[in-house]
Amino acid sequence: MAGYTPATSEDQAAMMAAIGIESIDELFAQIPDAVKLGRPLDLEDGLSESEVYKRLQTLSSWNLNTEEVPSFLGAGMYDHYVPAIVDAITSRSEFLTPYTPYQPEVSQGGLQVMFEFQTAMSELTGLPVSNAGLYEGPSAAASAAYLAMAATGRKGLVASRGLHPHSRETLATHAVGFGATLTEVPLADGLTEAKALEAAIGDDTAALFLQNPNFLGSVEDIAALGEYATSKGALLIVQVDPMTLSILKPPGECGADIAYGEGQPLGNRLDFGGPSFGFFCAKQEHIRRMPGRIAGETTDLDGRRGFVLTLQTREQHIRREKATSNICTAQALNALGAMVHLAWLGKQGFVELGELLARRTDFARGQIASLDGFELLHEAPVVREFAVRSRRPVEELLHMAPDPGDSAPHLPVYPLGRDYPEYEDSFLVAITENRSVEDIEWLVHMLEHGQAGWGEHIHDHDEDGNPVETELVEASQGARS
Amino acid sequence: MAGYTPATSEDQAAMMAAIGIESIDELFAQIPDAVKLGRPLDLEDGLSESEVYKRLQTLSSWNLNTEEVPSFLGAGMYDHYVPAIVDAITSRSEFLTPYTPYQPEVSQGGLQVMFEFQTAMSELTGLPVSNAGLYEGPSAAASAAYLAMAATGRKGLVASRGLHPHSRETLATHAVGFGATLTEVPLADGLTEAKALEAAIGDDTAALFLQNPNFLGSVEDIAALGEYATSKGALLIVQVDPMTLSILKPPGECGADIAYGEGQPLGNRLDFGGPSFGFFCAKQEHIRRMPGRIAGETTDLDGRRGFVLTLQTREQHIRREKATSNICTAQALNALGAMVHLAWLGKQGFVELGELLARRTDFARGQIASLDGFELLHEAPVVREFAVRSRRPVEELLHMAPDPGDSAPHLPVYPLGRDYPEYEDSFLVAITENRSVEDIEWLVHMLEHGQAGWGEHIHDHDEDGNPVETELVEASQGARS
Amino acid sequence: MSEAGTLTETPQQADRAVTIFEKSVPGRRAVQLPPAEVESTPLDQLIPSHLLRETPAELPEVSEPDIIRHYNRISRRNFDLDTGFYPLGSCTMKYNPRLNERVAALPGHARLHPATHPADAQGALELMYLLQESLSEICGLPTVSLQPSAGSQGELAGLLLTRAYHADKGRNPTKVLTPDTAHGTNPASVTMAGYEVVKVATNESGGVDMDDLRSKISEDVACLMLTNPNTLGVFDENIAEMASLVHEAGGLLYYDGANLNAIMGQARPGDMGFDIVHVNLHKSFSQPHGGGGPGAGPIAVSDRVEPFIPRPQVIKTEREGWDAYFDLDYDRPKSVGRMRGFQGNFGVFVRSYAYILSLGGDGLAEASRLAVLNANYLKTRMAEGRAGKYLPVAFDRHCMHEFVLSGAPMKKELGIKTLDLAKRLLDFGFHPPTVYFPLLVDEALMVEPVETEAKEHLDEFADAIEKILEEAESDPGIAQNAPYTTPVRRLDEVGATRRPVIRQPR
Amino acid sequence: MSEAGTLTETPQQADRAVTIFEKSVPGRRAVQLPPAEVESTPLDQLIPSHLLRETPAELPEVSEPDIIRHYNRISRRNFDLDTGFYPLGSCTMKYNPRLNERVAALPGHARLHPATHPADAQGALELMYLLQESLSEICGLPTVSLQPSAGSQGELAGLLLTRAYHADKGRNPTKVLTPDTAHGTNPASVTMAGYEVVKVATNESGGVDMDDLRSKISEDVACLMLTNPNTLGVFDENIAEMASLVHEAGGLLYYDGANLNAIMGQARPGDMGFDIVHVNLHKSFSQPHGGGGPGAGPIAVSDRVEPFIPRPQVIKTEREGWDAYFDLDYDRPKSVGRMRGFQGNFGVFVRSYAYILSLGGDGLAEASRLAVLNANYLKTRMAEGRAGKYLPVAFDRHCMHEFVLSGAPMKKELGIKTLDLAKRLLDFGFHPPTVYFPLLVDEALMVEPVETEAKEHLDEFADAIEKILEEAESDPGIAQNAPYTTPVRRLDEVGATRRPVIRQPR
Ligand SMILES: Cc1ncc(COP(=O)(O)O)c(C=O)c1O
Ligand SMILES: Cc1ncc(COP(=O)(O)O)c(C=O)c1O
Repeated sequence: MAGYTPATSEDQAAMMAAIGIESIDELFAQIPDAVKLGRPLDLEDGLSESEVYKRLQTLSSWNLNTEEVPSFLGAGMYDHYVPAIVDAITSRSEFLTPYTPYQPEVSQGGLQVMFEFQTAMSELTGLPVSNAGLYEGPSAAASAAYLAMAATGRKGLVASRGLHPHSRETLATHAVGFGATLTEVPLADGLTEAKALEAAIGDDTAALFLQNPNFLGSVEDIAALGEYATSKGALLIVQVDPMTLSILKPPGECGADIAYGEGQPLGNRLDFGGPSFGFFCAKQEHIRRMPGRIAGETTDLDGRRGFVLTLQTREQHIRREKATSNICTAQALNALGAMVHLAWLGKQGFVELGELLARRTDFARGQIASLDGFELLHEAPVVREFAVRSRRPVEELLHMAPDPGDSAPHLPVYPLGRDYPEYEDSFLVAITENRSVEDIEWLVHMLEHGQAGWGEHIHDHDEDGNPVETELVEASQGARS
Repeated sequence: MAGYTPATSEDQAAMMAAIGIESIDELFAQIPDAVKLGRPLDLEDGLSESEVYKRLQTLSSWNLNTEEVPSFLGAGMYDHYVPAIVDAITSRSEFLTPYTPYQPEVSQGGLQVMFEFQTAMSELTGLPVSNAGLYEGPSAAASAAYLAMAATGRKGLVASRGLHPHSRETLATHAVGFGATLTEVPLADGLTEAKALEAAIGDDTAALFLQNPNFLGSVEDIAALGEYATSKGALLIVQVDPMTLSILKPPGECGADIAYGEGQPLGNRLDFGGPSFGFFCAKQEHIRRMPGRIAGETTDLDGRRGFVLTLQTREQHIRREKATSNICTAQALNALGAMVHLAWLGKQGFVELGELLARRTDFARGQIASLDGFELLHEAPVVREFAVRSRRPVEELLHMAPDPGDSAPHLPVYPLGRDYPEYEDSFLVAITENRSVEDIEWLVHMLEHGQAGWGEHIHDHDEDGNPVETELVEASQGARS
Repeated sequence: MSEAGTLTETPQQADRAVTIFEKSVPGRRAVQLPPAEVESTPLDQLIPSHLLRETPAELPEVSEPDIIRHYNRISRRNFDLDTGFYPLGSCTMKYNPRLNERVAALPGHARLHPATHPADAQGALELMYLLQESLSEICGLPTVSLQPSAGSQGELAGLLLTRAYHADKGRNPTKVLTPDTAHGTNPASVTMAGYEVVKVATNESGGVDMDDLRSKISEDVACLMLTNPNTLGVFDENIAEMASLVHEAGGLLYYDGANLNAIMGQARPGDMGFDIVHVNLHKSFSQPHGGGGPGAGPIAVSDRVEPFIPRPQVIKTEREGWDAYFDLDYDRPKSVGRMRGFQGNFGVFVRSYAYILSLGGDGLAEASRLAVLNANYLKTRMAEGRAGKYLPVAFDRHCMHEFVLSGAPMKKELGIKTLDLAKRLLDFGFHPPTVYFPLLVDEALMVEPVETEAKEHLDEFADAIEKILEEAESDPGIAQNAPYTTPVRRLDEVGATRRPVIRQPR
Repeated sequence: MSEAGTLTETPQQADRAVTIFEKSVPGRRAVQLPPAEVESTPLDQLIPSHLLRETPAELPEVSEPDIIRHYNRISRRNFDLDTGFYPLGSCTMKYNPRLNERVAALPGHARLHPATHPADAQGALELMYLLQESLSEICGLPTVSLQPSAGSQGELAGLLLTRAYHADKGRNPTKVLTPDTAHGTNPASVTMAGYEVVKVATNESGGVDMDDLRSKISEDVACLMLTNPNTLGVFDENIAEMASLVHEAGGLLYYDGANLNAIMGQARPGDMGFDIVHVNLHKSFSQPHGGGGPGAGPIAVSDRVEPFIPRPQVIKTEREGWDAYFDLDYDRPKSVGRMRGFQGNFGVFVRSYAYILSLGGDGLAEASRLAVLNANYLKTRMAEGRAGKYLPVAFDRHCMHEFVLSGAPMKKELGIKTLDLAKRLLDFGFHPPTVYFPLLVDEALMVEPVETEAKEHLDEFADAIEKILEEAESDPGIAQNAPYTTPVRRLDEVGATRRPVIRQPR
């Protein structure tokens, strides 16, 4: 057992004497015997720090991480470069170990970060109100629906099929609790079908959910798509990839009531999907219906500037069953990572990064579109992700071995089949600044091999076994000088 | 170029205007044209952070590190487990980025650490005086020689051949500058030869250098060996492995005037040999001849306890050519790592670790000694490292492939041939708490294979190529459950 | 800064808050991006210009050294767990081992994409599976879903499972019973799950009032949500009876596991009859609180609830050529669906699994025993001297891992409120306990000292309380105007709400 | 702590120093070791008992939470570069990029044993080779040895090379010339190399007095050690002449590269005629200073000195089956031998090489230009107002990367010494410049603002000086008794030396 507990046997004896007990068991007497465990937990005994490290290091080595192989996986989480200062700052005890800033006099660091974060997200989305963060993207969709229902008194939710499948599924899960109905609007040529959309909206529509760029990577015309819904009194809610807000028109300028999204691309590592954070911005009129924490500026009794958690009457600890959300512990540290990353990118760098993504993506898209056996799933404009259709079945294409029984790794692109049976023959390719042109060329090369069935081409290059892995390693590590 | 410099072009213009210049070039006018470079440096242009990371990550992946393969390398630096709190503490800006505590009022953190470190090293060595650290082990030997010459007014240095070859070579390098002579005393049966030692000591002997455990891992009888030297007025100087001071009699109880050593085993990662730190402890009478920084306790003008750099009149910035050492920047951060590690081990854990090392080492030694083709180079008692003689030439034994032309990795043990031509057929094996019994069994197995020439045995286990690497990986990662 | 040698404010007070946006200087920058390496096509040739942003977001323009200075400096305006005692009740502010941060940062964890093919993420899936198994054993319930992002999401998930469970039986009860001591997230979650909250009263020994409970149980009750030990730090001895009452009426039992730290290895919610449990990995299982997250709120459930758990679920399967193959199971037809994206807060799972491995079964049990010992010791200390007089314990019996004091006598006799006491504690270098919760106790002060605190710290805390009360006897103004030494003093919260300034003006 | 609402001392002042040893409680512990897994043979059966320790070392007995609290807490008693402006002259306190920490921590670097077979350490050896090549280009000298551990060890190495060079020619000169402005390590190193120090005077513009130099040059001079720009921040224009004078007399030229930050990409010591240069990687090349190390002091040398450099040396060779093979060359018969163990401070090399890659040739040149611009700007600001009156610059000309002020008028007219000014600066949140060095300047204040500092910080610093001098005009006592707001106030250094307490008593 690790040395995290300081009580020596003398300490324990002294404490027991003070309490007036002979054994710690007496304190547990209030637990009826019938429900006492009465045996040790069936878990291993505690290990030393070096053993735990070794065991988890070993487990981790069985995962194919993005340092080992260039990954083109996206679908809402992206392998951006997280600058070293993010770790340096988020790992400080002062940020890492306190809880929610209930005592503002000794929490000014965390509260100021929230205030700065709110400012940054408000800038990105073009909406005046931001909270200090939610859990992550899809559950923020549920929060938005809850707000919309309360704001409109209506129960209908309409969502584009271009909305992230996880968001749609999360909405559906929550809709049961909210007593809401969820209607889906189909896609055509990679974009939300405007006609079908209008048809789906009715007098009981609380909100229209769009995503930009949508799940297939396409840039939607949010303003045009949203107009009808808002004219019918529904809220326009847009899920956005924050990184693309560097160059795309912000939802606040497209008539959106609410913009939310998955924050991972900003300063958060992939972590197999979490923890990251969700962000949530809205028009001024929704400020007292916002979910989550909000920091506000104020002054102390000597007149010094300071920050506090504000508008707390929305929250569960005050309002209980009438709260605007049940959220309590959220993702403050992850939001800090985002704020540091955004400060590091800065006003200019953020735009440059958006441009870089758009251009490299255009390059990659062009390269892959020209390959035999591949074609674009749609021609809509994209920023950093696009969909490709393959002649060869996707699962075979991606499993980098001639025989499906081999334990070869899989080409890291996102197959669409599970989420969109109608696009079972397609996959998504995502680009970040970490994916160099050399990496893209490697992908092109691998796709060519894959289309050809992995077999022969590979043996052209190497004759003594396991050649794909060799190529993987080479590609990820660069040629030896 | 990275964003480490904040001056915008407006800033630059404003600064130039204030100075009264039109171009920064004017400031460089004081450099005669004849010595101006007049061309760009022939280095690449600056890279982005992600590119630098990728490039160095790639380079680093070409090194066989101790997480990939169990390493039995020692020879003064050991793969101990460095607890995570060491990194957490040493990476704090407050410790990482200041310089030497010249302004004690704002350096109490660093100064207190030095004071604590001095206490810990004094405890380990059993000597009352410790400095705050030197560069590393072997150069501390030179510092000790300099002190001894000043203290005795003599010029002869005598060193056991059991003293680390790097220390002996460093002493020899410095002896030229010091105007000293260096005499070596041979080993017999793994221990310093007492007779030869007495013969080597004369009236001009300033110091006798011993090492414990010596380079072959043997525990020497320092008190017995040192007696004659001290009776002749020489200083007894002992290089020690600080980890073994958990169980070995401290040099201060063996009559040593000075104990110094390489500090890496305490809280410092391997780092391919540095940075680590050297420690240096001495008897009270040598306090004003000590090299390096020393922190002392004092009070401030309101009576608060505080710490300062003390006895500075020994140092170069005060005494210049009469200083007791030329050291300035040393290894404060590394000494902090050691202090944290020692606090983590604590009074009990430190002893337990020493015992664990001795017992596991005894086990490994026994296992290897019983293998065909191997025998112990000596039978002297050891703590954590021992020497083995091999029938098969060592370079062939360690190169884990049947053919010397193959680019297979090498078995991580330390061949003695370069440092001790007389032990060309031998190598050292070092044990730490990171080397489990499973690792030791792997080593035994590998040595068996190696002795057999790597060929057949291996093909017994695996028929489709590169089998040694497979085994390496398995051994380092544990069997898949 | 001092004027002429006298201190008027502390250095931190003198250093007024300036935001990173206010430090912006046009043209400054930190990032250098890699070259695009491709043609510089004008953006509007790639994306129609009416869909493009016209003016850039006003992000800060600062250099990298400025960034690190800014955040390091403001970080020191936080009190944190590594600074001192943090007995925030209901929050289990236990030590956050740095080992856990180390293993979470391994590239095989940190740089693993959530959509990686399961065959290429076996280590991660196995880790999740092992954590599921461990939590299952600790909770005494057969199945664990790791998906929920925090306690409150675990609650909502649990209530949606409850709904699905009843619906599957063709039932549609509308009420959820919760004691009046419940944490605010409980009723909020109940509403979000479309249920109606029905409060149950607390009896004189701090447990559920059984008569009141009995009177409220009916076929229309979907479940009883309970925290046990509850927020008063009291273990409800009637738990078995409650369980059978609720079960008999067709309802489920939900266990809010925020207080699991009291009973690990001692008793298990499953054995008490609960059907659904959420566990706060950021409480009992040492995930750092991060200034308000991240955390995770896995749920453990009984067999009858199992069909409804969120998907995907990590499962262990057999596959040719593999010792064992771990997979994500989406094929769960009765599942409530997703509570969130991907597989949950994996980084939190790594830390908590490392913690479980470090402590082991024996260590977890010991941790709970010491948490309870510490709480009872501090409670004993608080019964002495002035604290005993002005701050009586709300329910005078052995407590579990925490206890609640009432500041009502203090307020009445000394004129200082619990809030004043809390603020004055800041000057003594302590984080105050939770205040004004549970609502049931007048001027409540909820103290949870956790097992990672040494006896000295408990004594120092008790001494500080004594000192503050002593001060207050002669001058209540001291506490009423506290704190004095913090980076800022008491803040105008009312003003902040009235005229909300929640972002930097442009 | 405040008594009744008035501040008597700052929170940090109130928090008196307690060592980790004083926090020890018998029986406490942090570590749990892995099981030995082998027989528990009594120790004295393995090692004779008279060689064993009788009583354990009195290390602290503390829990892990106590350790992190202790060191976090005392860390905040340091002023650091990430807290604020740190214009410590001669120390080049430039920003320490965290990228460098990240790459140094990669397991391929951090967990690489120094005795790893070169074939299994090709990445590390190549990195060292590339750093050698880069420093060679920056210094304008063909060969680089990375071995020395810091500047002073570089100096000693250089002087031992000088000795070996002369010996190889059958010469045995005994003197080393150093200007009176030289850093203390220079004369100390000279003595340790067995040479005699001969001081050379400084002329009225801050350079070497050429007449004095000429008078001291002889066959008995082994070398001239020079810092250029020197510690006054002045570039010596006569460098070419000096070089030829010394070379003609058979001597070598040694360049103390502590001030290289002024001239990277502008001029190169090799081109100035120097034979040996040491470079402080912890100054110009961004290695963090660590509270007094680690650093590294590689040396670059001319061809005539090359045969004598320390061994082993990293070399690039050809080998069948390898694109290039990097090796450690021990076969250097004329080498002076080793200055230290293994291959040098590799972790520092990684950081500095990352820095060089990040800035590139263009960025290094720009860094020097901006360092010089910053220094001249701050010098200009210091010539204004009261600073101009009381703190004149020692040599009034454009400076390079730093400049030296004299506090003599301030002392005379205001009665406050440079030390007082420095201490009062602490109250304003600045680390003071280097004080009382170089010795040549009365009441010296040596200011090096570095390129990573923004103009605002320079202005704030100048304003603070102005404010302090203004205060002192009306009340010199303020500065004389400063600081007031630091964790401790002025310390009794004399007492500390007189009765040294240099370890915790048992
Ligand atoms: C008793 C209780 N229940 C529920 C919660 C909610 O958990 P979370 O903050 O993780 O959502 C908390 C803690 O905040 C709690 O103390
Ligand atoms: C001019 C000068 N020379 C030499 C040194 C010595 O360098 P180091 O401290 O690395 O030994 C320093 C710095 O301390 C210096 O400023």
